[in-house]
Amino acid sequence: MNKKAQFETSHELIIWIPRIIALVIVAGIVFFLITLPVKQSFEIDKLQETILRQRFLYSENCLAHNDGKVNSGIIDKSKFNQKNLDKCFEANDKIGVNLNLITDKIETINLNQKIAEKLDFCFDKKHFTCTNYTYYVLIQDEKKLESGLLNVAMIKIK
Amino acid sequence: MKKGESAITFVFSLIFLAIVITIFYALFLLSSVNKANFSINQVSLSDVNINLINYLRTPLNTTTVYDLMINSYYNNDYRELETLSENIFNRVYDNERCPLWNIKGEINNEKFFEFESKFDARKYTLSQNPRNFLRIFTDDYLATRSSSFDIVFPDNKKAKITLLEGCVE
Amino acid sequence: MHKKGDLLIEKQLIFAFYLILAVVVYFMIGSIASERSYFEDYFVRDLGLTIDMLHNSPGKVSIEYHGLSNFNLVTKENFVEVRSSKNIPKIYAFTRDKNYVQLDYNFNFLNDTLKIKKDKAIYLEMVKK
Amino acid sequence: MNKKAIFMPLLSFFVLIILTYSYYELVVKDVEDKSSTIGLNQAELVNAYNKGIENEFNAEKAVSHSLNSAINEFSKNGGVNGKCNNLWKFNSDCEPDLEKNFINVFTNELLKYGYDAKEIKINDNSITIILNDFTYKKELKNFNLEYSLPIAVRKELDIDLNKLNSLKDQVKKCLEEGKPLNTCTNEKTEVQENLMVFSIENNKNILIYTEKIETKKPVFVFKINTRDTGIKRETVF
Repeated sequence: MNKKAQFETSHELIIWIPRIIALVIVAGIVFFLITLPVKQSFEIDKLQETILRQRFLYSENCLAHNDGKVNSGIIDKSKFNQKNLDKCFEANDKIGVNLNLITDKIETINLNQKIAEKLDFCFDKKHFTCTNYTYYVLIQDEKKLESGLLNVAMIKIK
Repeated sequence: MKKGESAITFVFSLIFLAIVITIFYALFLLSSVNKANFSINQVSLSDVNINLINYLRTPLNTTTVYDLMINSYYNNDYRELETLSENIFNRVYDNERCPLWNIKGEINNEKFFEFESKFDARKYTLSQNPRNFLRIFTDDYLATRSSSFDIVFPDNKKAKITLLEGCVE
Repeated sequence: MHKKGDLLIEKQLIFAFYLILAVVVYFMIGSIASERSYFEDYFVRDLGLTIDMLHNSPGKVSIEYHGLSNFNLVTKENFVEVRSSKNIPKIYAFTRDKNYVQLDYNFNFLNDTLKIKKDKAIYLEMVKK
Repeated sequence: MNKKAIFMPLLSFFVLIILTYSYYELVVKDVEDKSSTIGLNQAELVNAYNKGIENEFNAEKAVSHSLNSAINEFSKNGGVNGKCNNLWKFNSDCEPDLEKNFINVFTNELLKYGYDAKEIKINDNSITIILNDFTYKKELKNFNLEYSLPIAVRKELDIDLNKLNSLKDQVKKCLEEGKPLNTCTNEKTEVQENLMVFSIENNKNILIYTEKIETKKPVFVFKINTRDTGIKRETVF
């Protein structure tokens, strides 16, 4: 009789082990699924960067040319300098910007240099949020209006 | 027979669980990605707007691309406009990151010109609809954004000019 | 008889286990859902993004946030802070344009309306209900 | 020993219930939840900016087209009301008040594009048009937005109003002093019975869009009935 009881106990174990394993795995997956919407809806860094990069083109304090009215998208060449951009875009210690104004030559300005230098680490999506966009712009240089590109690369430490 | 029945139940339960979890994984992922992307998409349409308005304002000797567009429409000859549009947009959208651009003009919903990049659709998943189910299976999908302007044409006509861009996200 | 008895107990144990699990999961989901919709978390972000967006405006803007529950709003230098009695304060750092007059406000909202105007500068104003 | 296995089926059923409930709670019901609306207010704001830019661009183009049409019409009428049949008669309905008449013709052309000018000023051969502000209003759940953008357009005139005005002054002076008209200006003139016909070619091209594009330098033609000039002193020649 004792052998039979031992046999039954080990048989019970054989049945319950896979069940417990299945339960643990399923519980883990369910918990992961539930937290997905939560993580995403607090992720506003990309939205913030999209809004911030547009300031360079929409705001007359930044680059927008003003001839009595604000011409969003037309860059006043005299405004593309470090001093003016640092003033109109006071980046906090988490955000860095790299601006490239491309005509027949390339002019580069970095805002918050310390952070802008980390743009090479944008592959690390866990710690950095990066955005990059190239605008087709018109550049007003005294009397002359020429076309060019403005690339805005932005990085934010999460 | 009973022992067999217990194993079958176990396997069938696992199969059922796998199906349920996969479906809800897709649902949860799509819902969370769509919401955040929807507002980013809306705000980033403004970037396309800047490219479109500057395309129309691009200077051409004493006139602009807008004037060339009108002349092309009245003369029904779009060759110069096409060449110019390609020069501009192939420069703005580098083939690597943004392989797709398309610009078209419509008057009273009738297209009067359309130009686009030399784009191989088979290489990318086009996610026109943010709820595109395929998005969860491919890392590399093409996020398309488009923006339109209803602009004044002579004789008080209105032309809808639409610029669409497709960039790898 | 004895074997039938064991089976019954096991079934009851399994049912009890699932019942307890159900209650635990129910409250867990409820807390996730409610924790996420804390007003401060939403409002500080939305207001901060709006202030960033106002800096882009070529024209004049007038905005109203109404139906705001009880909280304290502070704006200073380059951040917005929203604090309600029961929770820790939430902060959003916006990107300042130093051409504009610095924002320096401290409001206590009791279901009032927040008015924001942008013309040559950005102004905030609390409108009592 | 062999039992009816209920643990796993129950687990599957239990997981289905949980996931359905959490999907409802965290996603479906989340739609009313505020955190999911972050970004929508800002999207509305940027939409307002872009509508403003579009309106500003269109206003500028509408002004250009209206100016071309107005110059064409104004020149065809000889700078006076269309009913005057190009006949200048001072101190009458056909008084050659060139600026006022040009603004009237231009305003009518601009209205065809749906733009109502608040103020129009011409000086130094350029025209400044101040239109009604572009406004954009939107009311969302707890977020109201009002956006306004002043619209003003300034353009060089492709017709030399200064020159025409000085010609008018010469003609008027001539008539007041009783001198023969054709001795007072060096513009091309032609006599038709008692009418003196002046025709001045515009120095700039304008584009006229009808079925096709017409590039032309409109000729400004006006006549003076030397027996009914509207000036008291009359000349005999």
